[in-house]
Amino acid sequence: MMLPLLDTAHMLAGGLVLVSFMMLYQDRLSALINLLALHALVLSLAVAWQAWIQNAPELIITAATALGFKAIAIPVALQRMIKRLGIHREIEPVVGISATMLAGIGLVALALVVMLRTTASAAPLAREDIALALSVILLGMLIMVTRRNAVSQVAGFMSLENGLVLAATGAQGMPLVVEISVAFSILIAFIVIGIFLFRIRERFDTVEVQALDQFRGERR
Amino acid sequence: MIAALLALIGALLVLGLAAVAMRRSPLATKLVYGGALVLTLALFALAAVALASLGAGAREAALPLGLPWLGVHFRLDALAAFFLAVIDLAAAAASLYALGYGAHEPEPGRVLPFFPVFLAAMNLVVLAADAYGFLFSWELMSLASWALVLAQHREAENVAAGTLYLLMASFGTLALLLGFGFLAGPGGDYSFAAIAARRPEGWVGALVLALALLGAGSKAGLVPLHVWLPRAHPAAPSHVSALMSGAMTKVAVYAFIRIVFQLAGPPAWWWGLVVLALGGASTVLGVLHALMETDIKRLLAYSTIENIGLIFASLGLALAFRADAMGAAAALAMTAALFHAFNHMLFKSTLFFGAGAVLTATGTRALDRLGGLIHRMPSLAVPVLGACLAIAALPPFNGFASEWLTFQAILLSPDLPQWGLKLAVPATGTLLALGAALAAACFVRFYGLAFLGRPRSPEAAAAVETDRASLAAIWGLAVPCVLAGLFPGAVIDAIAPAVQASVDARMPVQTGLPWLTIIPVAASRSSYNGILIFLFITASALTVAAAVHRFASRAARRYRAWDCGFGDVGIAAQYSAASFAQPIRRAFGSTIFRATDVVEMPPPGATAPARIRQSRIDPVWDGLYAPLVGFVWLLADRLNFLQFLSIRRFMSFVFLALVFLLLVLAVWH
Amino acid sequence: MTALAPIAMQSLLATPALAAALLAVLPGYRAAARLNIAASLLSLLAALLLLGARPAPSPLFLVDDLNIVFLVLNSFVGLTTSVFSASYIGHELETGHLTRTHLRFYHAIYQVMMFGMNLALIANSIGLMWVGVELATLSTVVMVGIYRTHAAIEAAWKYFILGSVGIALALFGTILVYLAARPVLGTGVPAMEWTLLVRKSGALEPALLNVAFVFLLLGYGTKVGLVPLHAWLPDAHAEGPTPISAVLSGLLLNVALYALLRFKILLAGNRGTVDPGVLMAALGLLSVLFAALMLYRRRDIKRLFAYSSIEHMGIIVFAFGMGGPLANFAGLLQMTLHSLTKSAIFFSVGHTAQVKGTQRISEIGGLTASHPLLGWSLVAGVAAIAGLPPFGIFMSEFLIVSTTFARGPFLAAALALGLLVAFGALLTRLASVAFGAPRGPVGPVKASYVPSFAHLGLVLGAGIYLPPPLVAWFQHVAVLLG
Amino acid sequence: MALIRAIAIQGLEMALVLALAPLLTGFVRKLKARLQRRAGPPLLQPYRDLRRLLGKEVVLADNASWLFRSAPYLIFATTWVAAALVPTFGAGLMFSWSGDLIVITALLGSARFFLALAGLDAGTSFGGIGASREVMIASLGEPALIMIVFTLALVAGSSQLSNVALFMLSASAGLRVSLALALFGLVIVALAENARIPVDNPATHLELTMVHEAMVLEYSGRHLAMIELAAFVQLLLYVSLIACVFAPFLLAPVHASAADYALGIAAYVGKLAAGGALLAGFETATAKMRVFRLPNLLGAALMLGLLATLLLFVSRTL
Repeated sequence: MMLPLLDTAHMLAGGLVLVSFMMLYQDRLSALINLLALHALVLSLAVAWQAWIQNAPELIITAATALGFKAIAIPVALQRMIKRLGIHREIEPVVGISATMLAGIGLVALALVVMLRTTASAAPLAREDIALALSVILLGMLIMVTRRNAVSQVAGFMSLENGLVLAATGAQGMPLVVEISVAFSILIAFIVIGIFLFRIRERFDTVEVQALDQFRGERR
Repeated sequence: MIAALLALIGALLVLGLAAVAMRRSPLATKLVYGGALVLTLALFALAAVALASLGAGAREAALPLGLPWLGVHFRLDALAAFFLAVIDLAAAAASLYALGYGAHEPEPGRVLPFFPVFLAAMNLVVLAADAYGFLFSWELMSLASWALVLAQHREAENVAAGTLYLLMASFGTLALLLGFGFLAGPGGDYSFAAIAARRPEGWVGALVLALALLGAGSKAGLVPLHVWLPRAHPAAPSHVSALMSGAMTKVAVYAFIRIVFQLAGPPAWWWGLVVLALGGASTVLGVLHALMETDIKRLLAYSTIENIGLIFASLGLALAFRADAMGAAAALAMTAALFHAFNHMLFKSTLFFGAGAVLTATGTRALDRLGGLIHRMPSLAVPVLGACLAIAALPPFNGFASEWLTFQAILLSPDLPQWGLKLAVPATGTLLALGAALAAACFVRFYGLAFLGRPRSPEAAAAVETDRASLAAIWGLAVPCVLAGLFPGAVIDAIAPAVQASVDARMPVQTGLPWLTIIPVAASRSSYNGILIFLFITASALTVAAAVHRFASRAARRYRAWDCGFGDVGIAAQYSAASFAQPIRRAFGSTIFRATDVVEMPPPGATAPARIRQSRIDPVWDGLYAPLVGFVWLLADRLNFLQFLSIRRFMSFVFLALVFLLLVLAVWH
Repeated sequence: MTALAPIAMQSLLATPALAAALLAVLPGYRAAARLNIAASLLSLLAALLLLGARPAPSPLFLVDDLNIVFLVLNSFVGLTTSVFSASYIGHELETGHLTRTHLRFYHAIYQVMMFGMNLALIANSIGLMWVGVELATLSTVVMVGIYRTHAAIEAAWKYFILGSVGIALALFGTILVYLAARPVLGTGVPAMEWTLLVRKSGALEPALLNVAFVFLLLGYGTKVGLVPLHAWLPDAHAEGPTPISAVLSGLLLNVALYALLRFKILLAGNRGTVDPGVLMAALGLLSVLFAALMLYRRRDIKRLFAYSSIEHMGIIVFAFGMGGPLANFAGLLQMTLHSLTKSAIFFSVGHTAQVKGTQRISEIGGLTASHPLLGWSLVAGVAAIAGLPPFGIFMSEFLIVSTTFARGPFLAAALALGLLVAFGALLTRLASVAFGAPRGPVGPVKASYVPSFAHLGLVLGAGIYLPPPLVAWFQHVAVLLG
Repeated sequence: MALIRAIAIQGLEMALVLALAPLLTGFVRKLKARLQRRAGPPLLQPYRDLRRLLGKEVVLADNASWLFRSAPYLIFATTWVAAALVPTFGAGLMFSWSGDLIVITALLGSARFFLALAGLDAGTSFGGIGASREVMIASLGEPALIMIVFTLALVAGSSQLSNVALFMLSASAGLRVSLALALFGLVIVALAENARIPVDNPATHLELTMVHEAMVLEYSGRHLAMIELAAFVQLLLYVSLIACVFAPFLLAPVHASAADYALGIAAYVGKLAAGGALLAGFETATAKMRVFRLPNLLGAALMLGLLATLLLFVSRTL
């Protein structure tokens, strides 16, 4: 294959990492959701690009789901939800922004080191992509770990899933079963999360995970 | 023969299941104990025959149970036969006793199913010839006895005792398990034959010795692993207490002999030193506790610790002599150990039976509420007195015979080459002598307060003689105490094959000697003749008594006790358990047990009674166990917050674990 | 017979799927419960059929020595639990802890869960296996939250979040394995076929496999409940309905562990990789010690036994980590017997909690006096779980400790210490729950004892005699595990 | 023939012991009295006391059991048999083979056991005092005695008293530190076991100080006589024990002629007199101890015994 094609793929994957960093930085809830949409958008582009260069049309489906569900449907729903719950106020990360950013950089470095260990026998493209995907996943987890608010944790989780999709599509010719399962899992995830948020709404007026934590079985 | 043994043991297990089936029926007690009596008698007979007939040979058998590729191996050699005989004699007596005593059981459903299983497990331990079968039966024995300890589970302290007991038991099992694992190696050939063939060398053997001491010692009640024993043994019904003290501790002794003398390879000289030290410590600590104890069953349990110490001291001697290839001396020491194990089974079971009878007759176990039972329970008082004389190691009873052998073995110690042993053995001898003297004091106190004097409580005054079956069992064990004391030579020769099997040497044959004298080493060194001593004492006592009655006055008159002219100042003026022990408390207790007496003297003119409050501690418990338990709970408290973290924290654990493993990968190579 | 094999295999998937569909529309919980039992019985029969004859492995499905044991065990425990759950749920409805609307999908989801587990077990494609495990997990999430109390929702939420993180990690691991396999086995389905992977494992890219295993270990390890990934487990056990606790401890943990084992075998075939055993042994030991200490401060009886499950999973993973034919054999045995015993314990605990009206240990007491059958079955269960003879776990723990001691004395000593500490905690609790004067209500209990006694009977039998075929499988698998 | 002779000699020994025991006590009392400038009772007073006591009727406490009545005879018989094991004037008497030093110790122990039980039987406070103090003293005295036995046995290579005596008689014994220590310890134990000053005062009935007397307080008539006689025999036993071990000269060897035995008896009487004199002198010179200081004294004896044994190893191995 010609290099520029690969470079485009790289660019998109790198863009995904970049958005992850922005999410890591962003601490306003609604803005965070917008970034989540952007994240999904970049992802769908990347997937589409892969579909083209691998001329694997089925990947278009994945790209479409990413675009439709993650870039549009879910952000909209989330925005509505936080409106309804009345929490667009400032949400502070648990640890300072700068510290989080540093940690994020460290994670990306780690991902690269671990992945570039692999011999080049795997196609270079795949290798680089996997490294970037791994960074996205780690960053997603970092977001989940450093945020208190359930919605922002959901956002982190979804960026993590995006990383997965990136990896899956980067792995050429991976049977469709995987993409379907990813989409499936995301769907399940969203539905169940929705159920939970709804129930939680029933019980108490906040989605703070900490509020949930008050009801632990053994506290006297 | 071994097939028959196994069949009988199987029958015992079936009996346990049957007991579950018919727990409702009123006949259950009679049926179960009757069945157990018959079966254990048969087992005893077989074991005795085996001991007499086997010699150096052995019978083997294997069943396709347990570990699939190994099966369960059984081996009956003289050593096993001896211990089988000991166990099953005690078991038969206990079953007979329980035929009467069991009627007083409030909840027989909690005793009947486990009693036969307990007996069967003890037998299986002795027969097992592979690590799996051994530990399986060993732990089963613990489990069954634990259930029996919990028979009266409504007393909180019984439950606590049971918990402590089972915990210590499984600690011991784990120790033995590690030991066997080490002996068997990663290949896992667990049969004793294979292990013995490996002949472990050097520090492997040492490690196994340590683990065997932990495992067998925790079951036998060796200091410092004894803390559970005085709690658990008394908690069980008396016939079970008798079995636990009389038989189960012997199973532990057997395990120690089997592992250390046969599987752990050639002993180093200092092994004996360790065992001697532990034995001596157990002897003195145990009997001192017993001296200060006021609960009769707990007192007996503590004295069990003393006797176990005595046995282990002899075993230590045997180890030392064996390490230095002094076969005859090793045989002497081992004979002393086995002989005393047999004796202790006899008199300790008798005493526990007696304690049980007293308990049912008076409803109390407190020495301070007993007294004068010799008048109300005459036919119980006699055998118990005999057992007391025996356990106090007084001639011509059996306890003296075995202790005398131990002393003879100690007198051989100068021939040991190592300095440490040269000095340690006589020192241990001092401890043993001290233990013997204190034991005499202890049982003067026991008998004098419980059976002599005037009743200290209305219950004791109203006590009535116990039932026939119990008496039969008690006499049935007390008489052998005397016989074994009068004819020690016969016993020594009977257990000679077991000694041969354990130390590859035996004492010279005794039965041929003139006047039934026993000569452990050489006539010029020492000799003892129980029957002659006995005859002379009785003869002279009778003649003198007859002469006095014939030629001097025979008049006798009953009158109020003289008591130095004070007249009758009331029953409370009698010496109590505490006051009797007080001089010895002052002499020993204040240092070892930090025993303290707090006297509350009301001001002059006040009508309040003066009180004395006494307290003592078990140094081992306060120094070792309490800190350990405290540490575990502290850790548990410190870690408990990990149950209450927020989801985010838990997720960060996952995250950190992931990052950590990735880092490991990054730096790997 | 062999002709039946494929049908049996398909029915293993079809039965629960159809049953789930039916149950979703079927009104009335009695009929549902009966249908539930019937379906479970059918899948048990199918599994038993597979014992006799196995179909040839297809790219998607596989029945071999390793998973046949799990299949039978799973469907058996599934059946007994469905029996137990019928009586349990009945009682919950009477006492009004649950309403019919809550129960609407209970049985359907139960079958979905069974479907997921069966799928994970018979899958030959590692992707399919992943789907199965996740399906089972997510279906249990719903079950855990069914009581809709604060605690229940919180537990389910925790379970869901941590579980889905686990999902993600496991999936990434799977992708990496595929990546490693693709150059060797070619693009597409074959690169995910476990049988092929194992055959070619030597040729795969070691560094990729390393990273893959890390992710798989953490991903599936979350489901296994290894420390520090265990957080969801105690609460999910404690707050969910007891049948689900039984299924979680008895089945789901095993299925996740099964997945882990598959990949351990894969790595074992490759020279260049890190030794997966080290990681597993370390995590296992950590879990044992941690769980042992956590047992002491528990006040909720179900949470207590949940931590005991963590401890036992630790023991099993430790055994597999140490490796060697004996330790692996012991690990398999321990896994089988633990799921039988622990579910039996949960059966007793469930009825106890129902009759006493509480899960607080401090409010339950003297059970052997007030409810002898419940009490003694609980005592027997705890004795079994603590590895006391004559129960079978004694054998497996005997093998694990003794075989590892000769190789790693300190590891084995640490393990033994953990066992002892855990036993101390369990024993103290058991003593206060089962003995002493009865505490709490002493009214009669409407309980089904058949399941728990069946389980305990099997465990007891295993302690005394193991049937040769079972031993043969275990030994073969043990060799396979290396 | 030889058997009959052996039996005859053994009988003679036992008779002699029985006959001399009261005399020894009387001698000690007389001597003490003289040393204290008193006239003192006549030498034969103990015999008279015994006769008078034997003649009197027995007054039993209401609560006394059969044990109380049979104890005196058992105590006497046990002590007497123990004394018969000690080679007084001749070694190797036929009966001496049926027991060694350890047996002698244990026999005295069983005598004490019955005495203590008898003290508790009447259910009075004084019996208790006596019994508990007696066992406390014994609990230290007995091990001390055992350690001394060890020392002697190790020196002589036998715990058989006749052999010990013969060994001491032989030149090979020589002088040893450990023997001196053993002698010292043995004396202390002897004082304690015979209830002599400083451990106990045989002459007092002062409640708080008495030990032995408190136990036998309830005894009267023939029973008391038996117990007194046993006490006499015990004193004699200890004196002759010390004599035959540490002053074995003129002891008749095994299978000796009549002349040797005559000589031996004469020497034995002399030794007894010397022992009695020493005892009287010592008792006059010292004062009674407080009961609770006794452990220190007896502990000292025990330590001496142990030290003697250990030193023996040193001297043996060096």
